[in-house]
Amino acid sequence: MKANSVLGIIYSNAYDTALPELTGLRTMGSVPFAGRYRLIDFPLSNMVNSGISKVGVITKSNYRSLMDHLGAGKPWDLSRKLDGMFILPPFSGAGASGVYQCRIEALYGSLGFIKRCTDEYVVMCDCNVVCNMDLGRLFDAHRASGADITIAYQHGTAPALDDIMTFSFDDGGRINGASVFNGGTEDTDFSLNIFLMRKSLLERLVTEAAGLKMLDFETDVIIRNLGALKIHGFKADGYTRVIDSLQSYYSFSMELLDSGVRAGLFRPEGPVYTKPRDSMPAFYAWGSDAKNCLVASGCVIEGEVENSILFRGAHVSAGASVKNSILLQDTFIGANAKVSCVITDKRAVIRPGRNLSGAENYPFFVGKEIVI
Amino acid sequence: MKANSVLGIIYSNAYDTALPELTGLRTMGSVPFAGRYRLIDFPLSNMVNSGISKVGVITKSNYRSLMDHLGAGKPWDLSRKLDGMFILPPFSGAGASGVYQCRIEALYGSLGFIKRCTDEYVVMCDCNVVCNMDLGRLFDAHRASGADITIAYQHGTAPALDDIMTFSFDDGGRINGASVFNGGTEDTDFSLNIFLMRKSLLERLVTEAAGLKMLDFETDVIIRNLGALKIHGFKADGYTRVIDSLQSYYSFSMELLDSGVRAGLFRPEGPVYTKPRDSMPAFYAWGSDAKNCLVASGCVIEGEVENSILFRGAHVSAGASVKNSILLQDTFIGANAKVSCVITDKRAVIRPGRNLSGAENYPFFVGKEIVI
Amino acid sequence: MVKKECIAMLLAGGQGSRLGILTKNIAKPAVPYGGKYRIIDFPLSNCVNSGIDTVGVLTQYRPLELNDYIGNGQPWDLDRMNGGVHILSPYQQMEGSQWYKGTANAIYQNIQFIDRYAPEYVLILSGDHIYKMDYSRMLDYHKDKKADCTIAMLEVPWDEASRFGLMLVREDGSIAEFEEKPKEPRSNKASMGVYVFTWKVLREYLLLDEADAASSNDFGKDLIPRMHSDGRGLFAFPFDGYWKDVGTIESLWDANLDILNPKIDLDLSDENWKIYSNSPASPPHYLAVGARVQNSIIAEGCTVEGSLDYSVLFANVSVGKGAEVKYSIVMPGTVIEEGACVQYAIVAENTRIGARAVVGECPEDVSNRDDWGVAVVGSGLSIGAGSVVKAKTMVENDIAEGTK
Amino acid sequence: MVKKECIAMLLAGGQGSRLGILTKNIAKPAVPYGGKYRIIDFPLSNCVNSGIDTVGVLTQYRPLELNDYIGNGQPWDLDRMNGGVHILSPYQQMEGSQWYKGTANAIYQNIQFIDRYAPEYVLILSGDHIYKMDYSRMLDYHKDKKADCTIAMLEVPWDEASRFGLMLVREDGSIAEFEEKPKEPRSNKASMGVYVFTWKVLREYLLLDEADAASSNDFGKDLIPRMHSDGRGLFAFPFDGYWKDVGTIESLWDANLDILNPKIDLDLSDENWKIYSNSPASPPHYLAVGARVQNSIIAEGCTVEGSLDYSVLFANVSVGKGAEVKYSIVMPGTVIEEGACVQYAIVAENTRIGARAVVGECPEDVSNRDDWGVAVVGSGLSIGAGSVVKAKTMVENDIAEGTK
Repeated sequence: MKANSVLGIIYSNAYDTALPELTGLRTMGSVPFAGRYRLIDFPLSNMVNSGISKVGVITKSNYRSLMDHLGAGKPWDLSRKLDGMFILPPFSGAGASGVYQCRIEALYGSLGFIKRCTDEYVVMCDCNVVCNMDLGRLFDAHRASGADITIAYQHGTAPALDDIMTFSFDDGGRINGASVFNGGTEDTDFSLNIFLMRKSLLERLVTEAAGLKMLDFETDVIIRNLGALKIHGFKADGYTRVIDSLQSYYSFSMELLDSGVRAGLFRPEGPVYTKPRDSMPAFYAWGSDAKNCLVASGCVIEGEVENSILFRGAHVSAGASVKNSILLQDTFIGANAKVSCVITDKRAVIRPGRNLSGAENYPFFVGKEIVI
Repeated sequence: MKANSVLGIIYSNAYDTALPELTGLRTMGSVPFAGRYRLIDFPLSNMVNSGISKVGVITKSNYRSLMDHLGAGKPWDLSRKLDGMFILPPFSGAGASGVYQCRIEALYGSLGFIKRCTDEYVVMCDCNVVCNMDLGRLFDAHRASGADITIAYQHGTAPALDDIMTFSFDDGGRINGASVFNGGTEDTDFSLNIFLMRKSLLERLVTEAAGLKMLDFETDVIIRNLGALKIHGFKADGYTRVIDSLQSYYSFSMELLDSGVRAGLFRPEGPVYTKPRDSMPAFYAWGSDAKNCLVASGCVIEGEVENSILFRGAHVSAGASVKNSILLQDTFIGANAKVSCVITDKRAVIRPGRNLSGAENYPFFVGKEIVI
Repeated sequence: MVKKECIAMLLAGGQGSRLGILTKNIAKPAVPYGGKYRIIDFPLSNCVNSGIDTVGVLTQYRPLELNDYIGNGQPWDLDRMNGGVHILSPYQQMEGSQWYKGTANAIYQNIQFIDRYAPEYVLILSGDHIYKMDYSRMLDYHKDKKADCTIAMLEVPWDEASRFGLMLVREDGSIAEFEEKPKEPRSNKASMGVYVFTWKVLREYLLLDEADAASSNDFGKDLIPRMHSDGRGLFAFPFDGYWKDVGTIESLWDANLDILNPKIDLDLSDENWKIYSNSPASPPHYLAVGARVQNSIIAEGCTVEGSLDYSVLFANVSVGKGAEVKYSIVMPGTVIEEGACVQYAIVAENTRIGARAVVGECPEDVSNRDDWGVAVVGSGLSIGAGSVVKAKTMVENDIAEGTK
Repeated sequence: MVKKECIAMLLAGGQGSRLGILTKNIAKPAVPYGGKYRIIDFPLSNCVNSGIDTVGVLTQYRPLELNDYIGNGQPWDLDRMNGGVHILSPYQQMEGSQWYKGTANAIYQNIQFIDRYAPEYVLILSGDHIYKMDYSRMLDYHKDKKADCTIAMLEVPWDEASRFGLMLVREDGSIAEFEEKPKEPRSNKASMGVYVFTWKVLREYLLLDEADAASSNDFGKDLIPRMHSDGRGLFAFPFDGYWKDVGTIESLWDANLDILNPKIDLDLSDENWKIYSNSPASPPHYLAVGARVQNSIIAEGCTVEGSLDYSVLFANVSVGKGAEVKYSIVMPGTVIEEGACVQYAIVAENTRIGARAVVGECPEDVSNRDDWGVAVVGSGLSIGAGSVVKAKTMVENDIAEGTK
């Protein structure tokens, strides 16, 4: 992909409601994942690694933690004079400060920004899709097929989210049928909501849809236009996961204890950038016992840790035991406490001697800054 | 002032209503002034020149143009990893996206940000006050007097704005009387709304006031506390102007044609930083006739210009005449058009041969992108 | 370190001695041009506008001033975590050290810097020319031709051709022959000193060239001829815009006045190809009541009370009452006092031209035309009130009041 | 250019030859320390945390690697438009050029750089020490004392005092006498090589020192003694935190293991005095099912399947099944294969320790205690499977499989 040719758009609030526990105080984009990242780091790094130098982040609500995380965009080298990262807060019009209801309205509210950009193409991503995708390949496929729109899709069980499209294709790869998924467990080709098209086409589609008061991007823009526009699919073949619930968040996290899965998400040629915390490396005390775990910097481990993921600054005191759990940033596990199948949000404190236990298919969630 | 000791807070929407013509589509902070600046450049540069490295910009509405102007804060060297510039959009609480009604509410909405800062002091400025003030001197005076709060004031005719405080002092410089100004033309000592105090004090005052549902910072926080707190005044002795209407905007602009006045605003030791446009220097064609005018880069002058201020990219075609006028960015004056006592907003177009004339005490305003 | 497809290496070179007093304190690429620019703004802006975000600037002369001007690269959007602009001076190695011997040696000494980005292509530029060029088009051409080296080429007037390195070019764009400043030119296709190399090939030739004790380690004289004789794919990329070498006083003066000549194709106000620069934070300029300005450009921070014709004023220049500036270039911070006259001259930075002093002469006022030339006043000097500086003079020291 | 009250000049110095193979490819300040840092992170972070935002790094040895590590200064918040971090190598001037002769000469050659910021005070630092220090307190002390030069001072054990430059200090903090590594120390107050100078005074003495042909142009040996004999105000600023010179293999090893010693006062996790570093973008580290880790620190990107005792693993190190690492420092990207044993050793970056190889020895396994020492493996090397590296060895080349 040529510099300055593709504009990136990220929806930071995509499917917030699928993960109410973790998005109560933050956007989907700022949900922590994989020990040291926030979900937005993945689409943002994919874009930067593909040479995109201008990214608009559309926000709707709860975006203060997202702004804290993104700052001036330096960790992604997006603090620029020209181009760079632009946070697009919800201003629906002069003087007002409404909140976007849907994807079309969000794009319409950002149309001024989109129009001012001089890029030829636009690629849009959601934050609940975790992948390490070379968007350059998507771009090459788009140009090779001559499609008007290319949508990345995955084959498998569709996530349990509203408005997820499933596709059928003709022999040339063009989407000739699409419907909005309504549950079911059979394998399908489902949309990853990564859309690539000419910026001028997006502007036209959004203006039209907003003019007709259409609300649903999938049904009213994509599915309606399957005949009029040449819409192609691009099959994602690397690591790709779509978070649709706390359960899938938990199982996708636990999967990362497998080195093969990790290798798919953390490819040497596609580094994942995040805001640094400048904490010291993790410290394992005498008497600690840690195995099969993913541990970020700043952690202190004095007790036992097994089959778990520890985010930056987590502390496991002496005699404590952490199993099959995910401890978000700065979680404190007191001495001799036992936790199993638990997800603790940021700065949660489990008092000494406490015993918390969830189930692998129904983890126990401890909210942000909660002291138990 | 010591690095990291003072946090800056700027209200970008202060007194927007005083200048409805220019704030219809922008904040007071993004109103253009003096040929190449926006009003926020003045408090922002004052802060940076005094060694402040962390500035929160409180926004309420219409702040897209402000965000475009500020970008990642690079022109003010405020694009930092630690510290830097923080835009504080109106989020009044989790999930909601309300709009601030008053100064107390705005501060209360930003209290999370203010509390997280580790600075010892806080200084607050409004954008309708144009000055080139060494805040270090204000800080020194504050420490020398041992005051709890120091408020910068000016002696003269108070601006015609709501809630402007006027002060009386005891012999030690402590404010022993204050009232909210209610019109009148006699000289007084009136507040410039530049407040310096310990951050912890501000946090306490704002929390208390918000808890009591108080709305007015001046009356409910400052004037109420004149007894309980030691509040001192700091007399601004350099160039200081408070914009309170389109008329004062016009006359303060015109004043800048005087080299003595300009020297007060543009002091060598206090450079005013702004976003660069990277346009070429102004070009004067053969046959042009320009005198007593302030002209920014990117202007092209083919016609006659007198007693006027031309912002970046303004174009005066051959045969045109511009007198006693202010042409904001990219204004186009067609051939043989005559304008006198006119303020044109950004990208206004005056068609060839048009004749527009306002009065010096009542300038004619042409809105943004209006074609006449 | 993320791989880069193409990085640029800018040969900021030596002292530029033909510019005399103007490069006493600064490297040639830092010489002011066009009211707000420095020469190096052109290649740097061309890079950024062409999508090249990694530039090594090779210099061993006065890197501090260049460093000062370039800073962290922010004005050109080259303050990057990965890539950006870097000043590369010679440095001490375990096995000893040396200054850059020639253009090819300068690149050779920085192989390690280039390898860090593992580029496929390297663009070699010089810091001596004013031009606007989309290097990405040249890079596409290089790839299309599967070339090892592509040289930007400009057609020059036949009568000037013998001053240039010339190329005989075949129909497919490949280069058949080189001629270095020939007396009898067989071509008017001149090399602009802008090269795209496939890095793998250039790297190999840099090692060969360095190993050759007889080589002067120059691209034009040694390395490219060697590639040519080895039968490597050398192609010429045609360029037809404005291009000016500003290596002499006369050409620097010309190039500045070219901006004011509507017939010359150099548009500095093109929004789609901006030339970025590190400008001081100055307010708009002010024209006083008695000012008269014709066909001139004026940068920010100036105060003009006198008259200006066909001239270029840089930032923060002041022109006093009754002073006249004609066909002249006045660099930043200079003060021209009341009644002084500056004509057909270049006045460097922060100089004072005293009241009623006369700097330079009109060509028509000089009896023997060979005695005429642009007058130059060095930076930081003071020209005393009422003194006279003749045409073609290069002032290197203060001049006392009334000196004629 | 806005004036700065105080700027820092960091003498990144020469090659650090006592660190042998560890500084073959990198300048000493760039040597890795503490799992994620480089030595230079300490003075740089101290500067930023003390409110000093302008740092000149003086080096003539391998500036490229240091440049590469420091980049635009962003990790330390030193990517400033005005100020920030600058690498300063010697450069060519009109009247010729020279390498830095001594510490004072290095500053002398950069007077122009310092003058640009017109500072009142200049802080001189070296890049050889691990310590956390608030320079702003030292600066306040300097101002309070109205000193011309303030020297940071540390009390060292009397039996080690003769290794240091010592000071006899009066009650008011002023310095009465200097002793450079005396046999019979009369003081245990050692200079830390951290100086605050009033710039006006330092500038004057730099010129005097440079003019003196007999001077070795060193701060400690020449310039400060001259100031002292001229009766200038020299004061000692007491410091009592952790401070370690990491100029030798042994001290580098010690200083790393100090982090794991709870009795030693070096807290790298202090939120109020962070040590910043330029870390690679690596995921969290992974401990496999068979891992056993005791009293160790592990950086991001590592994979540990074996066992670790009292050791420091830098980023992206992998320790295979059954491998043991004890009392060792393993630098970034190194691979320790199955069953290998690394003990009492420093292994540099991107090295491969083959399966079942043994690097280093326990002191108790060495018959003659004088034969014991830390084993060192240079960067990028490969130690063949099953081979043995004895204590105190410094490996500079690949070792073939099975070498004993």
